[in-house]
Amino acid sequence: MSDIPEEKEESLFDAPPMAEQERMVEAILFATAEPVTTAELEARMPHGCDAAEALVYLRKRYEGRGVHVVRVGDAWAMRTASDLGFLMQKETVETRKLSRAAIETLAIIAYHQPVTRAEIEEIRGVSVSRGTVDQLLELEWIRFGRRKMTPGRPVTFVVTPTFLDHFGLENARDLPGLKELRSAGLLENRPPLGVTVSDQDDEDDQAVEGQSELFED
Amino acid sequence: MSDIPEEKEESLFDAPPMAEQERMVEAILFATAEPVTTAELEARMPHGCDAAEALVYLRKRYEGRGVHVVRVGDAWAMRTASDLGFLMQKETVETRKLSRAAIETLAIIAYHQPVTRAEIEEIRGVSVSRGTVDQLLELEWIRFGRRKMTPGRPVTFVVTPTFLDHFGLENARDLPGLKELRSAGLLENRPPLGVTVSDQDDEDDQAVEGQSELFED
Amino acid sequence: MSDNEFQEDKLSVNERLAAEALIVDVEGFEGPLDLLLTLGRTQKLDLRQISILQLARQYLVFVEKAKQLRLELAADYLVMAAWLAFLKSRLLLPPDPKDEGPSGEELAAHLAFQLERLQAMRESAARLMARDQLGRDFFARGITTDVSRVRKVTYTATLLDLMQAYARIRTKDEFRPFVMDRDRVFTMEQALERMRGLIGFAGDWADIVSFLPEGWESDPVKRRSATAATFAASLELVKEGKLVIRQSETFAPIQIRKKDQ
Repeated sequence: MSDIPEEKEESLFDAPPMAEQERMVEAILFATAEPVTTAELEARMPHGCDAAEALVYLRKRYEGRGVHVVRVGDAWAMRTASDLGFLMQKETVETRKLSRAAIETLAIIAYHQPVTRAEIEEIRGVSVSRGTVDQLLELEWIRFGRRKMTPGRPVTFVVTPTFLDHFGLENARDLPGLKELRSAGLLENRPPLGVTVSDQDDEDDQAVEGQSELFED
Repeated sequence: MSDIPEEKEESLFDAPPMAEQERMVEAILFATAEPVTTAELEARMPHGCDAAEALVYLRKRYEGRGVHVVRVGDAWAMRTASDLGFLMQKETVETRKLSRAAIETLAIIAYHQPVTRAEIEEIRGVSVSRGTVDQLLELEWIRFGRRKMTPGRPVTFVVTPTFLDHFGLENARDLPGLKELRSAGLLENRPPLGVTVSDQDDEDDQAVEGQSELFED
Repeated sequence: MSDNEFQEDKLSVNERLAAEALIVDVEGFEGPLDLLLTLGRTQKLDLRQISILQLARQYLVFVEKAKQLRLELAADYLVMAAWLAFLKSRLLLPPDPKDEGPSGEELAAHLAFQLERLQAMRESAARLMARDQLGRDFFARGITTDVSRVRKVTYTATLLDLMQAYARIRTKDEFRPFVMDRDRVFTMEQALERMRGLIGFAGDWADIVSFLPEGWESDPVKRRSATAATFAASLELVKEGKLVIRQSETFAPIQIRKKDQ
């Protein structure tokens, strides 16, 4: 491109006022993951902007604030003030996905509570490791419920308000049943040959029954 | 823990001055992409801080800037001013285009929540495909709400804070045109005609207006 | 629908063109209400003042035309057509004092309400999508790793994970993609072997059902499997030139006979 049309453009469209340029630099630095050079800033801003000058004003504006405009090499970035680092400790909490064993155990407790360890094992078809239960207890997503009035009086597990809070539920009864999961597309597999529709309904009823015990009181 | 040591602590270490609290809120909100509730803010700040008050000052400070302090449900976040979106082409994430059915279903859930699948189908006049609900659940724009106290106790759908955040809404009451729709009676759940009288009575109880829960206060 | 032709004649050229355009687009409609709404718009009226009677006529004309053009209309459309025909008769005939159901006017008012509500939701959806959106018009912080000091591991899961896990457990018995229930499946190979032994006796036309293996006739699941396998095996034998197969009409018994050599 030759210089002539650009000059013409410059005279036609003046660069935005400096206050506006400052806002632009502020928004770009905020939203961009990497530090940004003044050249990159100007490439993204309207023609005729002076990013370096805008940066001077912006830096001044953030002086003494909780957030600073800092220079990183020949680029610029926004960072939290270093004296407030102690507030960021929670930010570095590393969240990991629950293991499949743990999420399945949790799901069974949520849908069938109050439920004993033996019952969980029967539903999952495998034994439940101590670590899995301990992890769920530690997360405060499950707690011990009342003992079952069956031989051995085994302890039961129930879900906690922390659990409801984490999963955005008002109560465990709001969990959708199998039929609803299926109609929401969360259950892709279809019943195979030999499973009649009435079998299916039985299963749904069971899930609801497990819950009703708990909530009747 | 008894109350006494806490009181002692409070008298020994006064809460930081409000200007300092404002810096702290600024740093935390700045460093966190997700909205943060005032409760979470205060849990991270020194004892005795008033995050709500600090937020009032902070919001004012960012008025008209390139970055704003916005409310999302009962949480707060920093977001770039939307008039500067044109600067951000580089940051824009290509989102999967929603189908017309998905967009309409989303709008119906937002305006009529809590709403059952049958009610959505009644409004649209066609059945809701599993893929549509699945997609909205995956985007975390909708979630299961509490069950309706009607025969069959169907699950309901409601919109999430992620939905509010995405569309820049403080809460579901700010949906565009909500008041007009309500006063025009278009959020009413009128039962279809031709049902028997006893059914009608049952359904009248259910004919609460959409969004009623939100307006209880 | 005796007044259809009369109705068609009354349509102006523009209306007729619009109706034809609609028919071409029939698959673009999301159900009968959507179609009614589009037809209603051609009345160029406020939805509150729409003539339901006229709308019902337009709809019925539309469905009739679609039938003439042999377009496949989903059952929903035909159900709505039947309902609108009923509504039309209610609106045109004097009310029967013995009839307790809702009056034609009430039914029409409800339909008008449904249309207005759908229209309102459409507009709301459009307004919602026109709003500034996160990640398109306004943006969250680009990085959130300013500080990294204390590392604490916590575990998380979403409601979706939870529900999917439960669904997985409760359906694990049904979800066995590679394990077929062999004892209830009659394979084509088995059927073919059986048929090869039997076709020598099939000199005359015989119902394919009579070739089902013993003990597979009563249980519906087993019968389905055996029938499918026997049919497939028959086709295979026809291909090999050993059998002739025939069926007089749809759903009539399928008959086979040994091919004359």
